[in-house]
Amino acid sequence: MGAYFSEIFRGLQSLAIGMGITFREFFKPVVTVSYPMETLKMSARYRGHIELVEDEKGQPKCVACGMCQRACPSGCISLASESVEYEVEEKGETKTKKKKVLTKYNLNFTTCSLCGQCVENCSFGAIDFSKEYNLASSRKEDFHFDLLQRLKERNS
Amino acid sequence: MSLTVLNAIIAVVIAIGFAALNAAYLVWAERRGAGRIQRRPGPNVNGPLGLLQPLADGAKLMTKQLMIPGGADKALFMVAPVLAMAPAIMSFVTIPFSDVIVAKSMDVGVLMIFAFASLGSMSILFAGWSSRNKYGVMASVRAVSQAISYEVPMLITVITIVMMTGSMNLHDLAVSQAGGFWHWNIIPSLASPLMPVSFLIFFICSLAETNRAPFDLGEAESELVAGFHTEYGSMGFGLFFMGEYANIVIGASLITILFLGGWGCPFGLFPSVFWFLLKIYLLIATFIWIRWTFPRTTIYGLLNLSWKILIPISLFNLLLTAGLLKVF
Amino acid sequence: MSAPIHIQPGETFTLNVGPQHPATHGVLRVKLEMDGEYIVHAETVLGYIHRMHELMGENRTYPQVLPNLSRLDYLGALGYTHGHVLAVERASGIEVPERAEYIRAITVEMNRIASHLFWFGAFVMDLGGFTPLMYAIQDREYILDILERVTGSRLTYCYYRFGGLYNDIDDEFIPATKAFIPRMRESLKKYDALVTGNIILQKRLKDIGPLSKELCRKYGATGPVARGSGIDFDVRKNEPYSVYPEFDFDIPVYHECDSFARYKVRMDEMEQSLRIIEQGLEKLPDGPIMPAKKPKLIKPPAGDYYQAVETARGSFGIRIVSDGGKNAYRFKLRSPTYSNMHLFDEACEGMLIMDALALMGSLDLVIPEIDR
Amino acid sequence: MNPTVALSQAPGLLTADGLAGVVFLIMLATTIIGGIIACNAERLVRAVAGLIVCFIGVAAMYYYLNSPFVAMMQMLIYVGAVCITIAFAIMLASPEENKKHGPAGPLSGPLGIVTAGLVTFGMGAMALKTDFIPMPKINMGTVENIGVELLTTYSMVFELVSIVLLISIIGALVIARQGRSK
Repeated sequence: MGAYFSEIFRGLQSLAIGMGITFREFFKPVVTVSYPMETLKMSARYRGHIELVEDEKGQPKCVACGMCQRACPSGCISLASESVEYEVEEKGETKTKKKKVLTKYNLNFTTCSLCGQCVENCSFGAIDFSKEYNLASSRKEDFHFDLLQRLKERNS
Repeated sequence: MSLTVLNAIIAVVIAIGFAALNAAYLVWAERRGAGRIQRRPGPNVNGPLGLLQPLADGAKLMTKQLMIPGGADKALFMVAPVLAMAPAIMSFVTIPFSDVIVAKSMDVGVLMIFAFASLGSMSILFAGWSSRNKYGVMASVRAVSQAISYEVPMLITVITIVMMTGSMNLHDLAVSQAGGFWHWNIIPSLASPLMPVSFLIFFICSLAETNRAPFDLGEAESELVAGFHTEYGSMGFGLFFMGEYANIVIGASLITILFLGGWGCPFGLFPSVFWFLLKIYLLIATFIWIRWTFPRTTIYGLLNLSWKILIPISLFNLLLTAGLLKVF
Repeated sequence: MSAPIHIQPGETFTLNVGPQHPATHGVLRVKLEMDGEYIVHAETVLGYIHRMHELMGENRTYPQVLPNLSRLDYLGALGYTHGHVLAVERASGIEVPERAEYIRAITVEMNRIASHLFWFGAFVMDLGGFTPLMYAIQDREYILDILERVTGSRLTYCYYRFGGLYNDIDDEFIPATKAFIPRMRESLKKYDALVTGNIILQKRLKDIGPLSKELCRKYGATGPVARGSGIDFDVRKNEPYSVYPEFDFDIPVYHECDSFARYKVRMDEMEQSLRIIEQGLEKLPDGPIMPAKKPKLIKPPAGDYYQAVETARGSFGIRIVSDGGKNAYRFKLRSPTYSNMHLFDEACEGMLIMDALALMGSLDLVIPEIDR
Repeated sequence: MNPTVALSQAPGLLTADGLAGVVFLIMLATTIIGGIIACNAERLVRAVAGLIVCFIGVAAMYYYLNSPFVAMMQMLIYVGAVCITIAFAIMLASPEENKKHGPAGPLSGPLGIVTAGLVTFGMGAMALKTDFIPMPKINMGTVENIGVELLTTYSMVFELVSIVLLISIIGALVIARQGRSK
């Protein structure tokens, strides 16, 4: 009989303690961020999708070596380049040299797993993570990024 | 048309309006309250403080298509939500909000509320059974066995109070406690030393009768998806929802009248309808607070609580009060 | 509670729980044969999100598999990537700088707390209490913020590299973690008062869902599930790896075998993880995070390698059979939840459905990790 | 009793008495429709629903006859207790819902119609022959009056009510056990 009542009493006590905790929480400030109205700043190392990095002249640093393409586990990077002949003056004479110039750099973001191996494997620091996270669309094509185009848009 | 008929119609319309308004805004209050307890804002986009949210919800529910699952018992499927809402509105008719504000003062007011509450459990049974969903059937059986077992201690507690007051009229019950909180039934007196316990039992029972957490076994979403209203959408679901909140208001009103002195002021001054509303909304806030604090009980834990704890104690209280009333 | 009545054939019905059901937390499907509310027979159906991670491990180079491992268990991802890098390092004999190992241990333990916190919330939500989930998520956000600043992502980390780390911790990591530890201890006290002490929760968990020691052994259960049944097994102690021998911590073991024991094991583990993090921050040495000499191309010599780690859910084993090439010849993952879940079929027979789902919650299932 | 005379003396539809008559007819219709549903429903749960409708009609009539206490008790006991017990019994009983096609009982077919006709005729004749006198109101049908009457004059009836409940509970148990041991 004693156990019967003591259990009831302890039960009620535990319920009262629980209610006390939620009562205190009720008066504490709200911790959530009302997302579309206010946003948080992404941390410095936040890994969004990749972007091409430009040099001082506004041209992509990329030399189209293709390391990123080979390192990518998902095969979501595709790039193309063409050889361009250009002239330099070396020791007083004009020489014609060949250089690879990036013509296409596409990222298929639908299969990207944001592992960062492309950035890690780039010896030229030509790609970097963007801080963009507001990516939403109902169309698949919206996630096929033409990074060269995006670079041009950023510069203009 | 005679005046009495007109009066009755006006009373019923006001009752429906009060029930619907309460149902809509209690949903808002519940969501805001839950939000505050969980340290998030809750609905705050539609209108100031999210006050237009119930309208948006209502518009959404009304414009949705009413789906009836294949193989369901159509007639009962349609009747069940109405049966959930109608008794709740009927019960409003006899609740006195103040000395003068009452649609129809009945000598058997307490009985009437319980009589119509029993219809509510039938609606759950029909809803679960007719939607031809295994979750629904299991939930409805649970909800009904719960309703039956909690009606017993609830009625025993009411009998204790009726015995002390000598009336089943809700108006008389409230008037007998007039004049300050020391006259209220919740305060133990010589004839009824266990009244706070009775209050607690009645409070727990009204939580269980209205299918509120921690006794919401009929709609235990982690086990039975949505329980008896799994298959209901649009206004069918809306009526169940409104019925639930209307029942909560009735439960709170009943507690207020039986234990907390109805529309009487705690200090015996200016009895008015505002005191009544204040008391019932405080009680409803407690309901909401409880819901967002505790996990759900099990079905056998629930039945054990009723048959092994609440019923013996309330019976003991009944006998004790009866004996002491004879003595004093 | 177990079924008191002998069940007659032909009196049962089949209840299909899942693949979309609030209690299964993912796309697990359980076919239950029910007699009223009692379960007569249960059959778990897997494969709704099978993604062939093992095959992917066989036709990709070792570094390319790195992101896959964190997709196994999205709640405690670092533990799984830890296992992978340790296995490949063991296979190819790469030395890891001490600093990197310490940072790995600290971040893994933080991830373990995050995982347990989410389990705690989801479990109490299974039992019908919604508010603790919100508090748990709130605490978990602090961990995710700290980890995001270091690793760059919040959930599916790809932070460890063969030989070390992707990048070193930043300046804010140590103060933020030091501030987090007392706050977390405060929260654990709050959970104790709000949830653990609650009579309703105790009634729902104590003596419910017993898993005997034999049953755990039979199905190869590990982690908190086994430790709740009195099996004192933790890979961090029994087969020490990384820098775990340097830390002083206890393995909580409970002998009650019920759902409450499993609950208590995880709650105690959070405290132990906090202790490990505290010691790790104290002992954290300076130095590089990547070895000076690291092979350009990872090509483990031919052989059979196995590495087990203790993740939030139990012992995660990774077996690599190498033929000396760039890809693994065989890439086998032993995921703890897979074994833990198969207890359920046998354990839940004769239980009420709500107790069985409480038992399922106490197993801490993460479905992508079962299906792989 | 000439029905045409009664009709000509009937009150107008929009007077209080007329409306009360309409309400009375609605109650009557509710009771009869409920009874028909209860008897003819193919599904047992629908039969219970019909029974509830019937009981509500009867309760309304009690209320109409100035006896709110009995009306509420009718609701509380018959709808709240008996019907739910019946519904429980149905849920525990064997799950077949097919119509029985076995040999019909002795009171089906032409014999049944004759019996029904005789009963209806007998009741109707009795009702028409009786000279209904409006009785003076004995009391208000309040709780107090009924309580005193129940425990003095009608204590036997009161006990019989509890037997009704007992029978419904035992019936539920019997059906439940049969369903189990099959």
